[in-house]
Amino acid sequence: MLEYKVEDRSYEVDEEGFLQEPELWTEEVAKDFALTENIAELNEDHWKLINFVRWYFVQYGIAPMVRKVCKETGFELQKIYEMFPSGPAKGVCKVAGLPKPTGCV
Amino acid sequence: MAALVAVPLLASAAGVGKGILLVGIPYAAFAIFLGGLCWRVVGWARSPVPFRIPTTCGQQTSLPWIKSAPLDNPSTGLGAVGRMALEVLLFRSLFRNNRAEIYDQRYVFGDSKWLWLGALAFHWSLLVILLRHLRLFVQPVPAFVLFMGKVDSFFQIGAPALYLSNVVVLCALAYLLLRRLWDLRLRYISQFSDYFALLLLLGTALTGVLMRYGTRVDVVAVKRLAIGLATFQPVVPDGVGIVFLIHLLMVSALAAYFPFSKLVHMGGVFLSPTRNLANNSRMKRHVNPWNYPVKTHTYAEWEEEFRDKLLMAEIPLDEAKHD
Amino acid sequence: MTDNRHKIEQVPPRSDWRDPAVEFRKGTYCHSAGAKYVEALGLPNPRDWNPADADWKLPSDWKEIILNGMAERLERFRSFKLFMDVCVRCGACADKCHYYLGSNDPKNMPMVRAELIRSVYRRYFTPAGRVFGSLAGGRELTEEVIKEWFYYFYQCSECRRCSVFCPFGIDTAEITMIGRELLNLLGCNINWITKPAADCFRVGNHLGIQPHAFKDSLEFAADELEEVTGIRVDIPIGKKGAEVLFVMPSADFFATPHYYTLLGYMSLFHEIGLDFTYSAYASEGGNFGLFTSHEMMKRLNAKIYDEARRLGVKWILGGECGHMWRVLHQYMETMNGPADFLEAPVSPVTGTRFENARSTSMVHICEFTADLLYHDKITLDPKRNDKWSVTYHDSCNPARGMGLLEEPRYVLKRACNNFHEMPENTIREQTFCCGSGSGLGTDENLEMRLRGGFPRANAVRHVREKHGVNLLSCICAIDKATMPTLLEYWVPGVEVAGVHELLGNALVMTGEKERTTNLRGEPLQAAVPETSPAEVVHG
Amino acid sequence: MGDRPLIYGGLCLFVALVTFPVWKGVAAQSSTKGPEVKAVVDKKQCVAPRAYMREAHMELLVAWRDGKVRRQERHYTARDGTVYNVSLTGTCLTQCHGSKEKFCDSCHEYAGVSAPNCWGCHTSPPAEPAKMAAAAAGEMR
Repeated sequence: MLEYKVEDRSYEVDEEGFLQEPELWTEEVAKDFALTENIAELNEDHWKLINFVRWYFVQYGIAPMVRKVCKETGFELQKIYEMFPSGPAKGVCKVAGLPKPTGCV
Repeated sequence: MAALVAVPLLASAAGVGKGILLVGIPYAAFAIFLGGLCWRVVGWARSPVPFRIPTTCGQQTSLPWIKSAPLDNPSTGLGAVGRMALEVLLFRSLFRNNRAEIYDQRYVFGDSKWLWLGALAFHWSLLVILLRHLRLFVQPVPAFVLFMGKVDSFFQIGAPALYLSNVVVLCALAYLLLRRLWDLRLRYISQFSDYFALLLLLGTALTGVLMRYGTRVDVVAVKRLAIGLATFQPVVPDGVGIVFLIHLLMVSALAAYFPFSKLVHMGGVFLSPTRNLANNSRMKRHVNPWNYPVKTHTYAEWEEEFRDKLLMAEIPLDEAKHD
Repeated sequence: MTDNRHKIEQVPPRSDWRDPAVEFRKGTYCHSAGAKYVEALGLPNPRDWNPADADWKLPSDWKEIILNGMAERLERFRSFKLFMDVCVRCGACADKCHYYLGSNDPKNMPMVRAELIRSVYRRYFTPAGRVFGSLAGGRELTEEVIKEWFYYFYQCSECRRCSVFCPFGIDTAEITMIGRELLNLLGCNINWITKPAADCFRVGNHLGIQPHAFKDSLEFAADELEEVTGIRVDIPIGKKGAEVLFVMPSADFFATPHYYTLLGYMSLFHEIGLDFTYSAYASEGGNFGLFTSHEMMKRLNAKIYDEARRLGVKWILGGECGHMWRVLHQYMETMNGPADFLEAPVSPVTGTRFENARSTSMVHICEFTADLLYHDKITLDPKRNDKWSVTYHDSCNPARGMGLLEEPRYVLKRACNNFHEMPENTIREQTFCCGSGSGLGTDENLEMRLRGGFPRANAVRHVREKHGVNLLSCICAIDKATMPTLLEYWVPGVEVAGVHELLGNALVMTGEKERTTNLRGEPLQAAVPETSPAEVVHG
Repeated sequence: MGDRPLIYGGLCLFVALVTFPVWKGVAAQSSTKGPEVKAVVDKKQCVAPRAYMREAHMELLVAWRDGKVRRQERHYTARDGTVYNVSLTGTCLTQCHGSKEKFCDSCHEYAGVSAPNCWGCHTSPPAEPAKMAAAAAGEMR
């Protein structure tokens, strides 16, 4: 089992650095994981995205459709890539503590 | 006194040795060839073709107004026979060959028909040569064999007249050998057996040619030997010569090596499931003889697991299960 | 990104292929499957391990397992047995593999890939190999060989291109499939395949989208479609007695640009008034079982017929997906048939009986739509696609495992005004893989994906320069997922779309409002008309 | 499997074809004796040793033809010093071997050696020696 350590905190992660147990997610976790995406500080827009994705995940057990993320948050896909360079399916999900979507995506 | 005993002994030993070389080895080799080949083909046949997996190399048969490719993607058994005929007789797939070359950081695909030509030339001339050899095994010589010899020596160059198939087979074999040595990719993948087979074939062809145009051989003696072998009344004629012996031993080695080497592709090509099946997978059910039940996640189990979510989303549940 | 592009060179191979040593270099291999997914599918030897580690935690009797596994498969698959025996190493396949062309790694030449397992076959299963060993091309089975297999059998996308050129039809896909089955016996799976397979098994689709999320996604799509067209389409899920069950890859209701293809299907079905239903249980057409084992393929595929039977539909319609169609066309009925509870498919609009699918009762959406267009049952306005200069990428599986070549082209040529083919040796049965097929489309494998996709991108670059192509259309979900990255890297400025997205754009729907945007919500015309670079290049 | 009869049928056909000489030979009761060839005139010595003549007579005949037609070489001196008139019909056939049918053809037909183009110009001499000589004389002219 791999570990991701920030200061004195440590998280169990998979090989791509996704949180192993999404239930353990907190806002602090988001801040710590944002570092792995080269985001020094999460701003309001980041949080808007994270919170929506997190809310959807709690409702449906899965990340929302990319298209839905754009629509509900009002961000263009391009903008999301600017905020989270590895994109909605990877970057946002990682910071929001969701498992990585796999398949033909 | 010793000499009196030794000479006949040696002579008879030489006789026995000759018998082994000219009769024993060819018999053994041919028996291994036939037995081995049958064993291989039966071995393949025993493994079923569980799925219909033709590689489709053209448009499928679907809507009546769309032109399909009946030979590259046959949907009928007859079409599959046609595809196989093209494959076996004309090396259809090899004809598609092209060569990827890097040019200014991009690939260009040039025509590359040499391998096809070399392979086709080799196999066809080999067949002609084998059939021509029937003149040595059958008495009287069948008319088609004589005719073949006539056509093969059409240009009447020299005496005995030069067989074109001999020239072609030597050139083709030389090409096949040289490309293995020359092309670095091919040299990388070539194994001992690749060279061994080629060298055996080349040696056989060269000794054959040598006997015809160089060192000569007593054809009548050779034919007596051949007929003797074919009719199970072996004779060991005099005067067949060392070149003939080498030729015969190489052929025997080739025959015995055949079933245990890549040369069995001769039989295998007919059995290839990506080529000899019609692409009618959705028209006709294909049965897998070893199909066995597997563990699935049944609808009932699934509905049970996601009942709340289904209810929440108002997706109809299976009524039958409800009651 | 353009500065650090890989240089593609042809360097003659030097090493000896018999040496099994492999360096697991980052970017060229996939992560191992998480133990919980391996366990969820009931596959052997679930454990945490890493391909880059020295110790793979193989079971102690691993050698016996592999040899027994080989023996069993030699008896079950003539393809495997025959392909082990008949290769003459003529070399015709060498430069046909996109991974070899892109990586220059000689072990990616198809006959060498096969030789990796063939050498073990010779050593343990043939008389010549048992007696003469390496002289007869045999190789000892060691742990290093297992590692080598793992590296190279997950560097083959089972695209079958080599098989087109092989004089004996040797299909490396068959060998890779068996190779992966053997590796899976030891628990050497990759996560990008095993996790989707596990999700598909339990939840119904690769992404693990549960029924309520499935419905939410489809309803959201209907909302979006309404915004574009002014028409509200129905979302029938699990509707008993519908005429047709519609199955698509789950990426169509999750990822972009797949999603716009879904909008295309939705508009089409509404416009022709098709009596159909989606299914939340069989909510995946794709089948990562194909990349796992024949058994897993059957386990995952069973849902489609089971659901069709439960819902009492007459026949099944399948969406745009590559390997999904390999399974549906060549495996489904053999594995889970007979489909005697279904009828031979008949288009309710044109009355066309799909004779080619009369037994399996499953029709490809492109066949279905081409038939509608041929009979002029729908009206298209191709001008709506005028901002695109379109080319078509034949997805490997429908091209070489089915022969579906003309149908999508027929649809495209009716739906778009600007359509240009890529060079002859790179399309139809000779099409090049996207480089990410067969479950290899994962990020940690990016370098290999970009290398493997190079020949395809290369052909796209050709038509981009010659005809100003800015859209690559395709009918495969993996293409849609991975081609945008590939093209951004090699041919920036070319986007990716499904055939039915373009159809949906062009489709004139009864009662629709005047369209100002395409299905992507973008203006119908490009802001600045693009000049074709053809004028520069070809004068 | 359904295709096994087809495969085994094909295999049998192949074996039958490959063993064609066997069953053909057995059926025709072919003998291993080979052709019986006798010279008409009982001479002990040919123009060259017997073994050489068996394997390489065509070379000698071609050399004779070329020498005579192109260089007017009408005589051939054998190893033992005997001088022969260079003539297929006049010397070989008339003096020793009788006729094409009885001598040449017996082996040529046996071994399936398509007779070279000798007989495009030459004729096989008739049976009686007198006429043979006349024919030979005619040929020489």
